[in-house]
Amino acid sequence: MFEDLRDLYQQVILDRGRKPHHGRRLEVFDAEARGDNPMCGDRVQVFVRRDGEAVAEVGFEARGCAISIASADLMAEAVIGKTADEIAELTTAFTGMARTGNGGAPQLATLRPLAGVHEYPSRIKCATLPWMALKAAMAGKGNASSE
Amino acid sequence: MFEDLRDLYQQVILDRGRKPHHGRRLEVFDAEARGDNPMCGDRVQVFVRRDGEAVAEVGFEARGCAISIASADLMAEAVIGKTADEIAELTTAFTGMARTGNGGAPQLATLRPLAGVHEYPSRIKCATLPWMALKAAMAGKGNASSE
Amino acid sequence: MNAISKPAFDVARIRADFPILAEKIRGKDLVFLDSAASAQKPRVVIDAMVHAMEHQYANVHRGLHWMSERTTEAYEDVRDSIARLLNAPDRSNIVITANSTASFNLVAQSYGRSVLKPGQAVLISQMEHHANLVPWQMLRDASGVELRIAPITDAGELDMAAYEALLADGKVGLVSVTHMSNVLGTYTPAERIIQIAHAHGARVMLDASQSVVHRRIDVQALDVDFLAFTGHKLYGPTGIGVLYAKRELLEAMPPVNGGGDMISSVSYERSTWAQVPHKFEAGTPAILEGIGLNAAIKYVEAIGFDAIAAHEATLTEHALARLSAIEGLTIIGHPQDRGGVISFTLKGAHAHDVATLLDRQGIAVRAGHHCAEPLMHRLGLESTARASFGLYTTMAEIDALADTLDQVRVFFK
Amino acid sequence: MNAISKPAFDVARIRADFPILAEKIRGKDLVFLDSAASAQKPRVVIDAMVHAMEHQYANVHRGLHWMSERTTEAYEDVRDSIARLLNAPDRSNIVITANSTASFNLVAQSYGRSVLKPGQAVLISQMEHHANLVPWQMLRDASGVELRIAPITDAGELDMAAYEALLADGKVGLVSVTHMSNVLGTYTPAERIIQIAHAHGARVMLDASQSVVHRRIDVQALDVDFLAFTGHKLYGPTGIGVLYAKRELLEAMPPVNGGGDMISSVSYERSTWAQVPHKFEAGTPAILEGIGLNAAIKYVEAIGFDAIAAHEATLTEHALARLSAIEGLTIIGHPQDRGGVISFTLKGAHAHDVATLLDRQGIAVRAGHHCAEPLMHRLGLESTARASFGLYTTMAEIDALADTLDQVRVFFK
Ligand SMILES: Cc1ncc(COP(=O)(O)O)c(C=O)c1O
Ligand SMILES: Cc1ncc(COP(=O)(O)O)c(C=O)c1O
Repeated sequence: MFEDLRDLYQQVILDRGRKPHHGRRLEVFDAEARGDNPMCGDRVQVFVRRDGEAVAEVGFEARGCAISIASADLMAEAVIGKTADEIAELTTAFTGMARTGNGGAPQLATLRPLAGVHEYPSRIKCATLPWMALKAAMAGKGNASSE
Repeated sequence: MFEDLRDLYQQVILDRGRKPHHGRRLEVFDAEARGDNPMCGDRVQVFVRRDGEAVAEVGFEARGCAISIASADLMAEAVIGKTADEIAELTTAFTGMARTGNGGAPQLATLRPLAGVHEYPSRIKCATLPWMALKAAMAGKGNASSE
Repeated sequence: MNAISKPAFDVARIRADFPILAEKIRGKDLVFLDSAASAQKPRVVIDAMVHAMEHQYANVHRGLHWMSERTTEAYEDVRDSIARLLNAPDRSNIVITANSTASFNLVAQSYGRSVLKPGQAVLISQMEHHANLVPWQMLRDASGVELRIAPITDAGELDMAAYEALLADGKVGLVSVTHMSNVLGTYTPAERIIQIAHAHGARVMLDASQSVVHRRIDVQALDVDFLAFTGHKLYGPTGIGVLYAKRELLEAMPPVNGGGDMISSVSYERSTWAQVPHKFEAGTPAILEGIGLNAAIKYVEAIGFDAIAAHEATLTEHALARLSAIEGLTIIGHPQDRGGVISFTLKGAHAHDVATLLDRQGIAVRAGHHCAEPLMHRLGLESTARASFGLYTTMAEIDALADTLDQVRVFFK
Repeated sequence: MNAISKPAFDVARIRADFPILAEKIRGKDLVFLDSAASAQKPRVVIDAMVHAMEHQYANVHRGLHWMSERTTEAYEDVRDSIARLLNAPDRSNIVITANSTASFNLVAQSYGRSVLKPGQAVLISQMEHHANLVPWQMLRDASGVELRIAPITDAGELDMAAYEALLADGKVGLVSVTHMSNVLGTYTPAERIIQIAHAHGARVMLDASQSVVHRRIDVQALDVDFLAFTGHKLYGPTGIGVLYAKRELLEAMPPVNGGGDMISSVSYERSTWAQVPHKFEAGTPAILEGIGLNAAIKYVEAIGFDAIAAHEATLTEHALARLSAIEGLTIIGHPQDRGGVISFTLKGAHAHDVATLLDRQGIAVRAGHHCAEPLMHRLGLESTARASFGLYTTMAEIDALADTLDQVRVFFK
């Protein structure tokens, strides 16, 4: 019945939405921030541990839909080893992909399963919310809102 | 050009609107009240001198259109010699005529030129404003509003 | 259920009155189960607004010309219709606002800041929409009026014993509660709520945003002090809401907004206010919206609340039966007296994902906290999916919802 | 007047866009000269609202389904259009309100009660509409902010020397003045007003209710702090207004109304607000009205403000010439920079009587104090008749007005 939704709900999204690999508070972290989507109540808290210039580990606690949890989980993997500047660039690329569906850039490879959200205007924020929280954490701010 | 307006602007209304016979503050009076039409800024102040139970004289100061001034002037004449109860009754009859055009009652004879206002919803209040002020004066209230 | 004893209600004929119901969503028939958020508009409402814009329009109240006089009559007629709908004593009991939210803010800012005193309390319930919560919270924070919360039971009903206990100390000046929950579908026992409040010296405001759509409300029989509803849920346009209040309360309340149309006279030193209800209506009113809402009220009255309530009861009964048969689906709240608003969760699937999957089949439901975050908290939930019914909802649409939900369950298993 | 140097403006084609202009009043052609009170609606506005109600409608902002997503896009697009119309830096500078009056009350109640302090002053002018007077008066009476009045000259212009003198003591925190008088037609020198105010540390709010209809406004070039206008005068629907404000001001201002849509999170203890501009927009917004206003703005932009201003100038020039030739007719105010709003009195005839006689010939003008009682007082008048022009006004209509007024004069002689 939902064959045309497989674009949005690819298997990796269903899997990660159900059982995220990084869905936990880090025991030791250097930065953290919360992201809220006031319109639907989704919330994600992101924890970042650094190793010198680079990010060593990311964990998160979230309440939300499959899209937002899978997005947080794939993000946690994608940013490991990256510097703040590299992460800022990736965030821009990801946000662009979520809005337009255009996920051609090589660095988006593992995040590409989320490109399908661009067809669902109200779901784009689900995918970008963890990235907003990560951005806030990297900038030393406590909170981000998806509005 | 305005032949069809002669119903509303009968000669007596034009005359009285221009040169009212009773348009003055009484030197001695027992009661007075002000009537305001907040929507257009018309205002009439009515002064009443009594002689026992009956009204001996009515005067008024007004700013307003031909209809409201003529109405005040005809009212001042119509109520002389009448008791409070008779005036209350006449007020009801007049208001009814202004709303419906039905001016059959004999006591309305001299007021009948104002029956034409019923076709002009926004002008009905011009005709009834002095009567509202008189009612307030008779009741010992200082103010009336045409709303 | 005895079909014979119910008033005739021809849903096919009613659907034909709503042009939008013929729409397709991505090739699928629209199944609109989001009427509690905002209802669709019947042809007569559209026509009334178009007629005004095409044939009879000008600003109201101050014009001496034909267009203005006629538009004033057409607009002001909605006040009579609202008074009739609610059985209000008089048209002057009806204040036109922008929506329900504006009606609550008006009472909180006018009555709340002048008649209520620090030390007094406002009592709301645990199942209020933010519109009947945040204004009182802002009042509390600005003026020291206490805010009390009456709990609900696990079934999703107002806990009447706790409610009465919260009134016991006589400090509550105003009770403001919903007449029908937009999340649980619960109808609250307005008559008893009001009797108990009055016995304790408190005034009562009812949030009729949901209830006015489904049931006849008689403000005089209820003896309610304030009541709010919103045009767009009653099949009318957006941009217009209603506040009913007893005359003596309106008289005692200061205006909140200043400007044209609400004054009697203006000078720099001192202005005086127009009579009730106009002193609460500053500026050019929602003229076209009043004309549209008037048509909506007349439309609903012509169908009749007996027929509407019976239709709603039939739909709700069927929906509860079908939905509760779905594996992993939990219906939220089991109130005795309930209407056509049903919240649910589905195991293994977040409400947003449920809504997106349903939407792919053309089925519109709402998902989220439904502007009632503290209620969600009380229920131990973050969000629910919600299906809600209107005049035009059919049994077949409820079947489509249930059948599709069963597939959603499989998808996320 | 040089027709060749002016942008093409085909009034006949424009009139065809406004269905109501084909109406007859008691058998006579409608001559609608009351656009300053409220303008008529072009076909595109009617169609946009009908299209929404017939094909694409649901509540906005919170819906995850197709109808809600599409309606949200259609509604929110008006914010971009308004930002473009005013050359605002960003869509978040645009707060949607119910009308101009609501925009003034919002600033008075939020900025006025929090940023302005007792001892500071608000400065308005002698030619303000009640909408830009009563809210400040209520603020003065509630919170001890002083209210100052800048005088006008006999010509009906702001007295700039007196204006500057009133700012001299540095106590004025906010200047709030009209950009175009709804009585005299005067355009005020907004740029200088703002420069002078800023030099004295005061913020400036402009009442653009009248001006936005006729001239291009550039809020960034003006460096204005707040600006208000109302949808129904700009050929849009009733029930919607606009407040433009600088971002840092909106950030600093507390919300006035609480409820849904304006929150970030809600708990009984404490709620947090949505980001600017949403924190000022409580409850279901004027969805259909936003869609209608968007169509109106696009319509006006397509015609272009150069063409509109030229048309208005031509009409005004002709009207001033024709009316001033009528015996006993006095035009009120002779400002240098003026637009298509002309107030006048006729010797021996009260303005109401003039309006009624004109109405009999199908000519709609306004009569009264035009929601500007203190201005009437300054002018030594009780009321005036007022003719005002829109996009669709023709030279022939102005001739009809002048010819009929000459007959009115005879009637009352
Ligand atoms: C100059 C001016 N300001 C404010 C207003 C108020 O507009 P509204 O009644 O739509 O709030 C008007 C029109 O009535 C006006 O002409
Ligand atoms: C119970 C209840 N109260 C209040 C409201 C607020 O209505 P509005 O947004 O039209 O002000 C709603 C709907 O949103 C509601 O369901």
